[in-house]
Amino acid sequence: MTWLTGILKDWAASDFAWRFRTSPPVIFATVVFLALIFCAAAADIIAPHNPFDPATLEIMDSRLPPAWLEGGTTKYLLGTDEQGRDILSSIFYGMRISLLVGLAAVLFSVTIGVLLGLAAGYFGGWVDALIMRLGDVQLSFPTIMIAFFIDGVAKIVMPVAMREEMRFYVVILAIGVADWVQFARTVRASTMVERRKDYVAAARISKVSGARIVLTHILPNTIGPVLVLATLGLGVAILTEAILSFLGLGMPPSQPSLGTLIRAGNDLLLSGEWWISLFPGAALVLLVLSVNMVGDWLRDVLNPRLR
Amino acid sequence: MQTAADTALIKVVNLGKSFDVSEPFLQRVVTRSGRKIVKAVDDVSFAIERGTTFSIVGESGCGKSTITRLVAGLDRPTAGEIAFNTPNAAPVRLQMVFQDPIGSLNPRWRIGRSIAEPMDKAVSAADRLARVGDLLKTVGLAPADAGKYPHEFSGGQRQRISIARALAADAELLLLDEPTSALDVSVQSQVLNLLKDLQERLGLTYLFISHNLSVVRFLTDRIGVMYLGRLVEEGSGKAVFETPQHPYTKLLLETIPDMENPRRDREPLTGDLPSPLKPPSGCVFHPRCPLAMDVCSQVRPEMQAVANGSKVACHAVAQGAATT
Amino acid sequence: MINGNAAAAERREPSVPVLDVRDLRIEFPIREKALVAIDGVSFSIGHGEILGVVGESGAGKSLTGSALIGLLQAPGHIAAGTIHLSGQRIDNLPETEQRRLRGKRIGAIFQDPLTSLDPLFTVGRQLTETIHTHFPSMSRADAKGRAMQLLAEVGIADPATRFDQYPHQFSGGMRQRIVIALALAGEPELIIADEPTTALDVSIQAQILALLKRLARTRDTAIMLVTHDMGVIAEVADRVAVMYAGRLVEIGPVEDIVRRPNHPYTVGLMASIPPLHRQPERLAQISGSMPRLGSWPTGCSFHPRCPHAGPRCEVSTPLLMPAGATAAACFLHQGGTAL
Amino acid sequence: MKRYLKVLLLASCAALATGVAHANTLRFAEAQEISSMDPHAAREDFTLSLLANVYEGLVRWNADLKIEPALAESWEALSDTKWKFNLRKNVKFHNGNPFTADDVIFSFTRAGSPGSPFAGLLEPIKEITKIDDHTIEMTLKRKYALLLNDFAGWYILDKEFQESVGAEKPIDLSTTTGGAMTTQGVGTGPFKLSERQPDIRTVFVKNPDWWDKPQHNIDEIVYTPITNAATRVAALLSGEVDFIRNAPSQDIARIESTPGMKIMRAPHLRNIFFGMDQQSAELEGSGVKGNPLADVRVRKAIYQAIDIEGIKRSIMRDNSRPTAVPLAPELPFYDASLDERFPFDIEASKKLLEEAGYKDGFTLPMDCPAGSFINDERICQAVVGMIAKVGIKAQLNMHTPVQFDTELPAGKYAFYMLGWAGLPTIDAYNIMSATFHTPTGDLGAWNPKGYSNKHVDELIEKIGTEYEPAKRQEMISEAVKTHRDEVGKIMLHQQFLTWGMSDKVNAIVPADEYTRFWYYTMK
Amino acid sequence: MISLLATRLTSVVLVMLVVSGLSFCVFNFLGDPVNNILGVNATLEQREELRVALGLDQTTIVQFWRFVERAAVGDFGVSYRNRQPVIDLMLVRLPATLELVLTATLTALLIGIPMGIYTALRPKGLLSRIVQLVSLLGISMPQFLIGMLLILIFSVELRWLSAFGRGETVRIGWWTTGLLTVSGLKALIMPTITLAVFQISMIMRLVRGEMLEVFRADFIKFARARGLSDRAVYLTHALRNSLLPVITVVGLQIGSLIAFAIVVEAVFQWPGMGLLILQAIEFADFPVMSAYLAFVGFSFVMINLIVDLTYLLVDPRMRVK
Repeated sequence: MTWLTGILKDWAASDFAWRFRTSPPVIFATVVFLALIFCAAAADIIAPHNPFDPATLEIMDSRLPPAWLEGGTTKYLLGTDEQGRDILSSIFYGMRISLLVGLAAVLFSVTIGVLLGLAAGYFGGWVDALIMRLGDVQLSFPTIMIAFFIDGVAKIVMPVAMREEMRFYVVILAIGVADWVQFARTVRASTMVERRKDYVAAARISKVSGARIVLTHILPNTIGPVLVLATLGLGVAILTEAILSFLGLGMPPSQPSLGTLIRAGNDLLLSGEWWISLFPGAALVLLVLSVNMVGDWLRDVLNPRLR
Repeated sequence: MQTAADTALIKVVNLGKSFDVSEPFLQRVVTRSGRKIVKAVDDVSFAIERGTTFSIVGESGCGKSTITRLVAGLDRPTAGEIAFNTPNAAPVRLQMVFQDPIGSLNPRWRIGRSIAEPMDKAVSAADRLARVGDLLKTVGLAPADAGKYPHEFSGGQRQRISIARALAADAELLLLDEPTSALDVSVQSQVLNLLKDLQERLGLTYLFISHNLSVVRFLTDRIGVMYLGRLVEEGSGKAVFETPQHPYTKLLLETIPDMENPRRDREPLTGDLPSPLKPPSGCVFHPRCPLAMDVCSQVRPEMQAVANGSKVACHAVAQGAATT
Repeated sequence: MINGNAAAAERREPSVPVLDVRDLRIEFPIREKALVAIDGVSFSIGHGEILGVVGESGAGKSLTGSALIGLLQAPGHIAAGTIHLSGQRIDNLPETEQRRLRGKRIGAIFQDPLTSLDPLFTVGRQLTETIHTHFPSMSRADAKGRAMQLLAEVGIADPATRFDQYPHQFSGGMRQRIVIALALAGEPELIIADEPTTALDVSIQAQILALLKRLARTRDTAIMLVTHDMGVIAEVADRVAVMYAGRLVEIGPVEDIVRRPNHPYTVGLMASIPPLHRQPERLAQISGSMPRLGSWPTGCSFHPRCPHAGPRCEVSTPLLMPAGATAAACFLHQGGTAL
Repeated sequence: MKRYLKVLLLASCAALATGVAHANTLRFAEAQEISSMDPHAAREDFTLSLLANVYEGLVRWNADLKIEPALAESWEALSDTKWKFNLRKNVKFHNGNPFTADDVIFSFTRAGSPGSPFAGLLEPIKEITKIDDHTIEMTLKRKYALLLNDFAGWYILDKEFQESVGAEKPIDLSTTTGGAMTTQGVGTGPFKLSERQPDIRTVFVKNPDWWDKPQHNIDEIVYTPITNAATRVAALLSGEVDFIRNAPSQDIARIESTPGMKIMRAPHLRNIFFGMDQQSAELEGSGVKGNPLADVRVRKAIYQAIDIEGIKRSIMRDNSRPTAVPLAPELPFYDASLDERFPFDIEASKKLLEEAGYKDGFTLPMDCPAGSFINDERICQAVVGMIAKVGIKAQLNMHTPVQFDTELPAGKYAFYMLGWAGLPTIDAYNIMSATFHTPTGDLGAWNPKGYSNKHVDELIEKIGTEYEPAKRQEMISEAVKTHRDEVGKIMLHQQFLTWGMSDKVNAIVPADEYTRFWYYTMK
Repeated sequence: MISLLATRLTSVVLVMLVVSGLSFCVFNFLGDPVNNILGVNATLEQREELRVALGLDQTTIVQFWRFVERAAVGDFGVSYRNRQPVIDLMLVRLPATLELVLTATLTALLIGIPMGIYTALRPKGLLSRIVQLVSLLGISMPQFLIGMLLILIFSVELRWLSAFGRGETVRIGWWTTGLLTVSGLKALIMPTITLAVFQISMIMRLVRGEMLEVFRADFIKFARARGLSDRAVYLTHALRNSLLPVITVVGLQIGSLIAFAIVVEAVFQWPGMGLLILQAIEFADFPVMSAYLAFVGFSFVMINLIVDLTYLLVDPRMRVK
């Protein structure tokens, strides 16, 4: 265990940790973000109900207001929706879907982007030209538009039985595909910088293979900015998913994300049953806000250009 | 009698390297411009004796770094050849030490790993560790330093680590690309002394690149002076420094601040370096040359041996030699 | 029409140096503590004099220059000491007053001519803008004439054409000339040149140094030349100040510093420069390297590397004391011993 | 304030010009868009309900849903298969053309042409011959009981106009000219089209030359489609529109409690039910062998697992009436004695499943439209939860109405929600022939792979040809009872119409959901 | 400059090729015009006849060429849903979306840039911190949520602003504008705010970031050393240099505004192209989808071209070869 305490001590003494300790908003955002992740990940355990096990739903418990309002019950802290689903539990589960979709989409675009960026940056020449022109074309369509099209078209052309099941993957694909360019560009830029660095030349002189150089030397040195971008990208991906779901193109009601919950509750906005859409809405904003705050801070701290 | 070139470890003959810096195809069509070729290295020949130091000096853009990259095999020459004189024509074991002490080590690798990188893959992990320790001691660092990261070292120490890495593969030829120009003077002398010691102890051969003439003077056996991709003078260190022949060499030596003679007033070399894209015709130095004659702008001078044993590419020197 | 030399001459009072720095101390509050980056630095520069400030990177020489023009990067600040410009105290002036000094009475030249000029404006525009700032009453035509004159003075051929060109259309050496012209626009008494030739090729470097030397002589301007290159110092400086770890360790006329250095650091520094006309077997060397800011040793910061260091050096800091024509901060020269 | 001023100003101007007050503009919003001004292009209830104000048929439904003469003044049956119609004289189309027998024959050819959605409706007619300009004779292929009912939904167009814009056929997508009817149309009705920007704004103005005596006082109707329910309600609440059809159930209370707003209610002809694939040998994706839905016990088990009162209370907010039969009480031949549901009984349901051999349940692919019926999505979700309690795992797929309406008849769904009102015929025959009958030819189009009973099929065909009401009643009751007892559909409820409007509007709310503006008045 | 235009031209050609390829695929393969025209019940012969009539019996290359030929003159066929030429539908919707997008862009620039400058100049000020926090919220809130809240407050509770539509419009040629009537301008307020909030935050953060970076540039330090006033240093030199990258991003943002307009149009029932495409997706109206794709691609290419030309104006380094 001594090595662990050693690492922790090193970390605690580092500039990074110091800057973290001295920014209360970031600490707060990190705590909120971790708490939300925990709620989402442990939804099965900590959610008071499982709103997506249809067998447990009581339609007679529908549309109950939050516990502190008249008619509310502590059984459902944030109230219930029209199906009698506990809003609090719905938020936990919905956040899980939102986070999963966001993370998977970002992972997808990071993977594609990093691979293409490494290839473009290291090999240069026509490989580079091809990939970058492809990126230009891709950038000619706003992210949300690409997601929109992939999603909309998939909804139309997929066989009936597969539609709902494949939604999750289609949404991930739709959001992920659109976003690879920024990662590819970043990785390409830093690859081109790293490629010209002397340690790469030293490795080449020592007859280290190209693939090995890319993977062991260049990749680790390009991943920093990618991580920052990915953090900020996570916020965008979650938002994009919410927008798609709100327009009815994202996650279906059977696997509702926060966006789907808001969409369902949107119709009830005027009826006085505001908690059905506003609580998931607040959860969404809180989630994205905390992600963005942490990402922002990471960028400020890790971006050597801004130091 | 054996000539120098026969025993030389490395022989560079008529070496040339051109870069295509043309605009994209479409643009060339639109502007009706042709391809643009930069001759970074143009018809350069020299040889390095085993166990000696050959230096190339010149200002930025003269092509000296390109030569090291060509010798190192990082780039392919577009003309001429580089021949190594090794037993059984085995590939020469060469390594390189770079100018920038920050960029020459992977910042995310412990230095032990960087030093071990050039080692034979067959060597066992334990042996590698031991060898890394030895190398660190050789360059004046502690074996325990192997576990540290580059940012924990000063610039001078990092250059020592680079040297240790270069030695790790039992290199016989070291390419030294301005290894001390980023260092402070007090540290520079440490590294220079180390390089000299190592050469004596291990019989290393150095190809040394620098713009700093006094550093070159300390380390070198022979010197080549380059200007705009061409070698203009080549000779022993003593000959070049004490009896420079080419007007460029003379002026270059003239511009160097002289520590032993402070506060002197001198007439600096006028004009800017010409663009390598449009090198002057004939002798590339003629627009700035105080001795320029008509022939200089038309005929390219060839390297010719002169009295002090150097070779010089200059019409004026050749004529002077002929008339005297 | 303003005659720069005449204006400078009017301000001139022979007994008062152009720049007088006393016990300058610069601190950087970082995290919980304040790092002392410069401590106890005192020197002065007279009219037409070039003071070379030399030292390894991190010794604090550029920081001193920044402090003089009032452009210390926050959170750095002058914590103690005084700066007098031609007898007027300037370190405690409010920011607006300081700004009036900058460019007008103290010019500055920075290391990299490629990045010192705003790429989006013509050279002429940047020149006239500076001239107008310092001489608000000057007419446009006069300002343009003045700008042309400055360009010609720093050796730019064909100023009329060059006036309307952008920085990227100039070579590195030419840009540094323009930077110098900009520094001269306000007719300053003092120019702070921070590594003005480091980014240039040797042949161009010599041209710029010659230009600076000429300006000091013809305009009677005081120049503080900050550099790490002893060669540059030897070439142009009248006097030399050697800095090590935030302190001035030795100051004196260039011949003395180069030929007869007193402080062990200066001695080592001079000896470690490879000579041009000989090929010695070995170079003298100072072991170790300069400590980083924040981990400076107690006492004389040079003591860990000093061949003459004694116990006293570890605890107390030597002050700058005259030693012949120069002054050195070393116990060896304060009539005592290192012990 | 400003608005009133403007209205006042407009009114006074108009009064000066014509001497008649032109002041009443009815601003109307609904989720859907009028799909086309061509009344023969789509058999889609919403479009037809609006076009009823522009076009007229030979007969029409009055405010009480009784047939009354419209473009035909009178008619008589010459035989079982031959009818004579006397057409109304002095009727003018909106473009001034007189209405004649040629227009009727043209409209018959047009709407009855192959590919037209109305071809099925007019299928019983063999030919129409012109006797004179205002008399026609109609020959039927066979005895057919619902001719007049069907005619109420078949609108007459001006031959000359249609030919002049090149719209002789209902739909022709291969040429751009087919779009002529998207933005224009000429009928004989009480209102005429004055402006049309698809998806943005459609304006109808009063037809001053209408043959009938107007009971309305509306001068202009501005229709705006607003898809988003909340936005639509917000528009009503903020006074930007005067009238929305189908106020969402959740917003009814709010509208009613808003001063100056009201809700007008009426039962709807539409009954909602689940249709089932009872023909396939295997139920794909069910995880069990065979087709559980083919077993009447399973269908009844699902039926009894549904807490219909819970749906009524929680989702419909009491704006529904649970039903046992697909016929609404407002339809002729409704038999109240049959309208008795199997009770909601989880235990009985479980027992039935056990008997059928599905003790451990199975997976049920479930397909629902999102936006076709009131609260369709929510009801389906609730049902998923309810049948989960007896062990049936439903896999819910939601579809856009368009997708749903093409995929359902194609037999792509196994268990689906559907609602049927029997429009435009307004008769049990329409419901039964479309959703009870074994799919054959034009019949049973909305019952793919569904309920099939030879005897019921025969009954339905007879109902179509029987003129005698008592006999029809008997056959209808028998068919409905058989269908109910065999759980041909899992019936849910009859939905209620809840129209939200400003107090200024006095509307009628007919059970067929048609907006018959010629009965509306405004204060 | 020529080099820039040449690469841009290559890019334009490439983008338009890919775009037309995509929209051709949507039109031809997803759309299956035959099925959509004749419906599922048509006979084989009818289908074959129509295939020939539509040229679907030709090779894909020929079909693609014809598609491009027709697309070039704006002929994207007839909407399945509205039975009108797609181009007419698009032209009717175009003004609404463009007016919305342009007012949102202007709003974003007019608010975002000054806020960015302010927060860069006073990074530690209280107001700066508040603005930054709010801007973080601005990029963390989905538009539909903002729109919903605005409607709830300003339409339903306060009854100040219209919850839907463009208000009264004035027709100038084929262009209908809402900018000339009071109700049209009022109707613009909420959609514009909804659409602009994200962009304001983006631009503010961008300007701030770029300015802080430019502040570190040597030429700023040198400008201060020359004695220039803060005004000249910050608002002439720093700002102009910071705005270069902002131009690029604003160009990209206008493009994504067209996309985000879909959301806003859905919430406010704004009769623009976004609503059209939403309905097209719902109704599987492939000709409209294909035309919309082409439109967005084309707009982006044009915006990029304008951005490049702006660069030529602003950055002298681009002008001289």
